Amino acid sequence: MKYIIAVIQPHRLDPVREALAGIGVQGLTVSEVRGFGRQKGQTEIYRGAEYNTQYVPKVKVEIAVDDEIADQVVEAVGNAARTGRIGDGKVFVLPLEGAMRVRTGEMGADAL
Amino acid sequence: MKYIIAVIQPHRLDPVREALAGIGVQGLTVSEVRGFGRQKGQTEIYRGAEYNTQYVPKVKVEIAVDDEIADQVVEAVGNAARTGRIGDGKVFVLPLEGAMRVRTGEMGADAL
Amino acid sequence: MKYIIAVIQPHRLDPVREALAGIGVQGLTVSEVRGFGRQKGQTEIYRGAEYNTQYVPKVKVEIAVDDEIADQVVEAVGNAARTGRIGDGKVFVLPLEGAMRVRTGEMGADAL
Amino acid sequence: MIDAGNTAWLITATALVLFMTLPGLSLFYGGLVRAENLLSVLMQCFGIACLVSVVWLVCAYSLAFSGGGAWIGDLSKALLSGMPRDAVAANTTLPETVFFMFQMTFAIITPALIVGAFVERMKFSAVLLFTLLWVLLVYVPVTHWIWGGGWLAERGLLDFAGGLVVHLTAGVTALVLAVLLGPRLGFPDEVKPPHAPWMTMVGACMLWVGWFGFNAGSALTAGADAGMAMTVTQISAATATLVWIGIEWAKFGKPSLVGAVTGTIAGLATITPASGFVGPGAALIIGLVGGAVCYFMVGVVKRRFKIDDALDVFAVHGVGGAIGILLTAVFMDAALGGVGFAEGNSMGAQAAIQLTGIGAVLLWSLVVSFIIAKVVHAVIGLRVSAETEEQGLDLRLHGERGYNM
Amino acid sequence: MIDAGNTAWLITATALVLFMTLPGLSLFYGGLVRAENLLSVLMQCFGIACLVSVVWLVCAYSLAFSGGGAWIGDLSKALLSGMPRDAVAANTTLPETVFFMFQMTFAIITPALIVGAFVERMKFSAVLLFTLLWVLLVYVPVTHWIWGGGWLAERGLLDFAGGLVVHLTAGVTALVLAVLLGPRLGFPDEVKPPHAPWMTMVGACMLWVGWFGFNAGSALTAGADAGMAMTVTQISAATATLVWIGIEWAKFGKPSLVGAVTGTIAGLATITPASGFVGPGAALIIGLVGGAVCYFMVGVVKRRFKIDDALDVFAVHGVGGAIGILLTAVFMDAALGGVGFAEGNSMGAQAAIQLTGIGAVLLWSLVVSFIIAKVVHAVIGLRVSAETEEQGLDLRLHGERGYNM
Amino acid sequence: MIDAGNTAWLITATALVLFMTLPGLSLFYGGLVRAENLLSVLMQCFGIACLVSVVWLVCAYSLAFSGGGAWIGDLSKALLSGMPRDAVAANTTLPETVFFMFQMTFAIITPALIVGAFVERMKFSAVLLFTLLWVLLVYVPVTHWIWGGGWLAERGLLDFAGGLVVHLTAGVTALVLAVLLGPRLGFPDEVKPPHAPWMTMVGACMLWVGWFGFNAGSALTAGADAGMAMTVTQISAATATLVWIGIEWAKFGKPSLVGAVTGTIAGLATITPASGFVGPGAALIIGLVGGAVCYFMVGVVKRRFKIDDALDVFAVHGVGGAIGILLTAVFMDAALGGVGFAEGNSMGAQAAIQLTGIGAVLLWSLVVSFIIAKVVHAVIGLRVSAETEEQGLDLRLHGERGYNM
Ligand SMILES: Nc1ncnc2c1ncn2[C@@H]1O[C@H](COP(=O)(O)OP(=O)(O)O)[C@@H](O)[C@H]1O
Ligand SMILES: Nc1ncnc2c1ncn2[C@@H]1O[C@H](COP(=O)(O)OP(=O)(O)O)[C@@H](O)[C@H]1O
Ligand SMILES: Nc1ncnc2c1ncn2[C@@H]1O[C@H](COP(=O)(O)OP(=O)(O)O)[C@@H](O)[C@H]1O
Repeated sequence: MKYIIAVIQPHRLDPVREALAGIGVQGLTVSEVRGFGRQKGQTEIYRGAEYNTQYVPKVKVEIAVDDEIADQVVEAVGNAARTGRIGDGKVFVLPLEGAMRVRTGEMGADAL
Repeated sequence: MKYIIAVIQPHRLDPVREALAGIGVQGLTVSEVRGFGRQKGQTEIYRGAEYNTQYVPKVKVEIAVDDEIADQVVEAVGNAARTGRIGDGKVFVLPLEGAMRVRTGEMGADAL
Repeated sequence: MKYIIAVIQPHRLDPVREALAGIGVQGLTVSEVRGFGRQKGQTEIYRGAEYNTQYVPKVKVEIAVDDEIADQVVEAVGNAARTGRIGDGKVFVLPLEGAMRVRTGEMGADAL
Repeated sequence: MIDAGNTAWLITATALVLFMTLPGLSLFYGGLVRAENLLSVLMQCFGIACLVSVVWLVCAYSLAFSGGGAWIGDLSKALLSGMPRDAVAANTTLPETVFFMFQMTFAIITPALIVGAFVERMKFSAVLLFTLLWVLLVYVPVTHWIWGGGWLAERGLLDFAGGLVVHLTAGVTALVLAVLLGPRLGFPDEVKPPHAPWMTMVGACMLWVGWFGFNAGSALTAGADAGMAMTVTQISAATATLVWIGIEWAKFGKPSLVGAVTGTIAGLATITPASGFVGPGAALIIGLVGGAVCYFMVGVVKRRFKIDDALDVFAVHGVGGAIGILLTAVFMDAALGGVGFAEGNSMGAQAAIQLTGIGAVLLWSLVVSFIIAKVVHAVIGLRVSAETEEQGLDLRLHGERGYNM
Repeated sequence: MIDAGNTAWLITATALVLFMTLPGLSLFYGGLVRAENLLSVLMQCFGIACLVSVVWLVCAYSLAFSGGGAWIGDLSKALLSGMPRDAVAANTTLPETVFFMFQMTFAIITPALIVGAFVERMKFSAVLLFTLLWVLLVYVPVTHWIWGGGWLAERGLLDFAGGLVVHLTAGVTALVLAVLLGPRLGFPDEVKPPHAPWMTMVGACMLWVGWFGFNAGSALTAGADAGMAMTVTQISAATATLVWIGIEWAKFGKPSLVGAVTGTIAGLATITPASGFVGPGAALIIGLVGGAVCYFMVGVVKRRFKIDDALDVFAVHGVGGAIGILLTAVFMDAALGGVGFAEGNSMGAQAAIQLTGIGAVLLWSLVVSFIIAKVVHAVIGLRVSAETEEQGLDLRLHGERGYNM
Repeated sequence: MIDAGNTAWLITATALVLFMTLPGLSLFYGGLVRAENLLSVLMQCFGIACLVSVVWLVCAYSLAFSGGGAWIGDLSKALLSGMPRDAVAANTTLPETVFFMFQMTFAIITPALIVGAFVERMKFSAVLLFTLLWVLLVYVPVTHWIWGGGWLAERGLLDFAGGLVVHLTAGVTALVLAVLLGPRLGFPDEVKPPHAPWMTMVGACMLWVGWFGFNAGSALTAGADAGMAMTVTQISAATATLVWIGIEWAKFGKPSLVGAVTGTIAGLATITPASGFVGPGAALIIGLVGGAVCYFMVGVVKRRFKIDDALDVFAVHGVGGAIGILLTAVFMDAALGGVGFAEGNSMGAQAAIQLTGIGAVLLWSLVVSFIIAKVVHAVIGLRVSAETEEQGLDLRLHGERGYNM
């Protein structure tokens, strides 16, 4: 199995979720993160003083999937999240050795 | 070593922490996340309009552990987090190649 | 490639980012987390009742890097985050099998 | 002659009505939008308040309240020039400065009410320009017609504290802007829920308390009229709230705080024009009707007609204000505990006058604000870019975040 | 005859006391609970305010303030029927509507104070039903006894602004409900800390400022009595705050904001019954005693007796109110800067009367609210399900979240 | 003789001015700091308010307002001892208790304004000790000089509501403390942006509304003077806000809410000393000048001189207050719509007196607060440890978090 971590633009979350649902991925976990990278943050100005917040609000999506569909998922996320602008984000694929569904104790792919 | 990621019901965090302490796991890292899955979110109603928030508040627990106790940890988390209701969450086990304790620079299992 | 997860003291984030920039790492993703470990949280007192919050606010930094520089990155993070006090945190190194830059679809190391 | 007691109350009432907008209404609206648009809403209310304050001094007050024209006043009191420091306002025991200020706070809150229609998508520059023109071309004339001795006053229209002057003008204009701007991205299904219902409740409380200044202050004296106005205001607000809670409880099994406080505002808007003329019993019925009808109208506008009057300004203020104007003709009847009709006037006759007023103000507000909006659209554009709307107005238009945690 | 100056002040005072509940007390309590229960607390305060407003008009005001019965008034003023619009309240220079409204705001805040005892676990329906019965069976009779010419008034009991009528009735009832409901899940060790101490401070500030309306308003005139009441209120509040800060500093090395503002409320509650009878010097001592004793009592109730009176209503309001009633008998002595005792009355005699009042009100509140709670429990149940309590009341009972970030 | 109308207004004005500090100023400042320091700011304002309340009663009021000394009053009214309950304040129609309380609220807000200079790094104990000494050694004498019949009053200095007494003393002291404390860690480039601009706006609104009590209340009567004071206050505040918005729009393309409300405060501070003497036209110019100059001065202090007067107390209050004092001499000219100069006085002569006042108050505040700060530093130290500053004062000094979500 693979553990896929995608860091995307916040407003692309819904499209991504729909895309994943489209290929049968029901479950995922989302968290608010701050990104640093090529894209620079907006400057805020208070009383004439500029605050350059280098970070950009992003959303991190974590998806555990079966090996077969891993590539498909990466692609789906990529397509759904892409706007073509700097800061679109990344998708990372990590190996996943085990999974358990807490409710039932099911192990492995069945747990997803 | 293993890097265990558990996504659980927020109110099960304390039981899980106690269970882990019980088997000698002292350290862990927690973050607030939003989960999507079988369990549907509560609908909120404002001025007659329904807002179906598909997401459910969850807590993500990350635990780096030695290989020996990995299974034990997964089981402990599962038992402590289980309520039997949909939405209890998942436990994922990822391979962990290295670890360092920042304070001392210790490497590997000693760092945990 | 490696996926490096560092859990550090919040106020060490800027030094860490600078250290990483110093060795050519531009991108990273940050999130607010709560840590449990040897370091105990501050007790809050409201109307004479003590609330022992066992957790400590930490910052989690995630960095995907090429294998070559992985060790260097771990070291850089360690040095920049170290204060010598309990609670300095951990650095974890996980294997990373794939990466994609959403904007361009570039794969692998080029995506970082 | 200036009376210290009445002046003491009216200065206080003025403070209360300003408090209704700053921060009352600002918080009420601010809590209902996305966190990324909070500051833009506060900025719109705050900017409007400052702009109108200056315009009021420069010429608006004079155009509304001086001179004997049927349609509009004159400029004799522009900049309050020539007014002695201790001038007394006509037919009152108040310093004219106090009457000037009390009326200013009404001129401030009225355009601020409209904010609820265009939140989360209108340019700040457009908001200011629209407000400037709207106050001069809609608010000022209508105020003159009704409170400045104009043609509706002549005919004996009764609008104690602004059912037409404030609530109907704002409500109708809200509808016009909502239509011309178009709905928010994702309306109706994808819009975000209120980001801080607690904040909306705090704003509602401030509006409620401030409304004592609004209605009881409109008596322009500290006596029995003010006392009764305060009483019926309280009863109507409370009743309408209970109605709204009841409806939601019956319909969804969950009475909501946002619903409850919306009911409060509906009850307050509905009693406003009647507050100087009716009794406590009538207030119960007015609150009941106001609460129920406004609840129903929210659904009609938003879901039936799919108009994104984002924070329901028309359904609550426009509808509430109009209902109140009508019910005034009924419940002012002495037999129903009211002050009774003017010499030789009957319920039917009064109702006719009230209806004329509703029709005239509705039409005028509709047409003129439509034209103003078109002009502003042509000059600087009404709506922000889709990207700005997505990211939120706070950061893009004001360079700030509401929450930096 | 109506006096404009006094009326101006009382209308303002009425607005201030309503402001104490909406949003003052609501925020004070709201900040002290879990984020997931914030809205439920605001909703409880808001719902109570609306319900009591209507009940007050329908019959409660009349039962409390009309008729000459020793135990309860009559229904002659139900719905204010038959009251001319310009009626003057007995023994005042105020329109009766203003007196009616001023008293209504007291009837609103008293049950709202009780909210602090049952937050985070009581059903909203139960809150409303309990409040309805409690106002009619506890608040109204006690008010009649003391302010409506009832038996305690006859005997010369002195309670200027509500030490017994407001604070002791609320405090005792709070204790009863806390015991009958049982503690919150996880009490005492696992309950969550206040989710927003800043919000609690804002509420406390509004309570403080509003308390000028509460105490100085109770003079029913704008003169020397109101001025002195405001003065002693300020001094007692400030002193009790400093006491609380001092104790925490000595005990924990860290004076807390929540502690400080709790001290403020203790000082305010304690001075309330005395505020019309004592002088500034006495206020220092009353604030000192009120602050210290209430601090001590919080520990006694919560930690010694393990009663989850969640936000310490009894320890702060019940105890503070009772102390104030007693100290009134001491510091009203002209020799101590007070107004002096009534003709032929002595400190001992007055103290005896005050004690009688405390005993009677305590007993009545205890017994009757116990019965009411049992009835409500039987009819609809008092407490939410464990699951609802875990997830928070906002989402489960009201379908909303306080924060949607 | 006590006048009920004037008393009604002054009691209300007192409540409004207290409301300016609690919670107005507290929120205004609280929103501008890091989330981790929010409670410490609220605690500083709250602690100062309580401490000053007691000190005011014990001796400060007496030293400021009793006795005929040129430099300082006497102790004849310490603890208000010997003052009959119904005493009338000299040259007013108010109970002395009301005048005492009204003045107390000024003595509270003035040291609270200084908080803006030392937020996020000063010890709470040092804040209290500094405040205690500062009120007695700076605020009280200056107040006596100007409002207590002291030497500046003798010479005919005009400071209607506290341009010197409140704003210049606070502004200068702020600068002194900012320099002696040194900048916050990371100043100027690494300091955190305001954590809650919305909160700052709410505080600003409360300050604005409360300022009616501050300026119009300073008339000590409810009449034409109060009305005009309220009017010019509103106009100046609104104008200065628009100026600030305009400058930011021109300079950054993004008018900010924090900027707008800072402009408001600048406009309010600038009109304060003039508010009893000038007309509406003048208010436009005063607001314009105040807004522009204060904007410029913020940059001078923070960026040119790199002084971390964290929340710009000197640039806004010190500068604004001084400008207002000067412009008073200009716009009080009857020809410019003002009240006109005193018998045989000219603009030049008045300007000279006003300048003398500015010089004297500036010098006294500078020297004495420098000495006090040195003393406090020696006794308990001014600044928290670097670690405490890093982690935030809330948790380390007060054992609380502002937000427990
Ligand atoms: N090496 C990395 N490790 C982890 N996250 C990264 C890395 N590089 C970029 N990111 C995340 O991806 C986001 C987008 O990257 P950025 O360089 O700004 O744009 P792009 O991916 O389009 O080149 C960043 O905000 C950050 O959250
Ligand atoms: N494939 C997945 N990858 C990552 N997280 C998942 C995945 N599936 C579920 N989750 C997380 O687990 C939570 C519970 O899953 P859900 O399907 O709702 O209930 P259950 O696990 O009991 O079947 C979800 O809210 C989500 O946070
Ligand atoms: N086994 C672990 N797995 C995941 N995170 C951990 C683990 N142990 C510690 N941490 C994280 O590291 C932080 C610091 O650890 P702690 O034991 O407090 O101090 P130190 O690392 O200096 O010994 C903790 O707050 C927690 O966030």
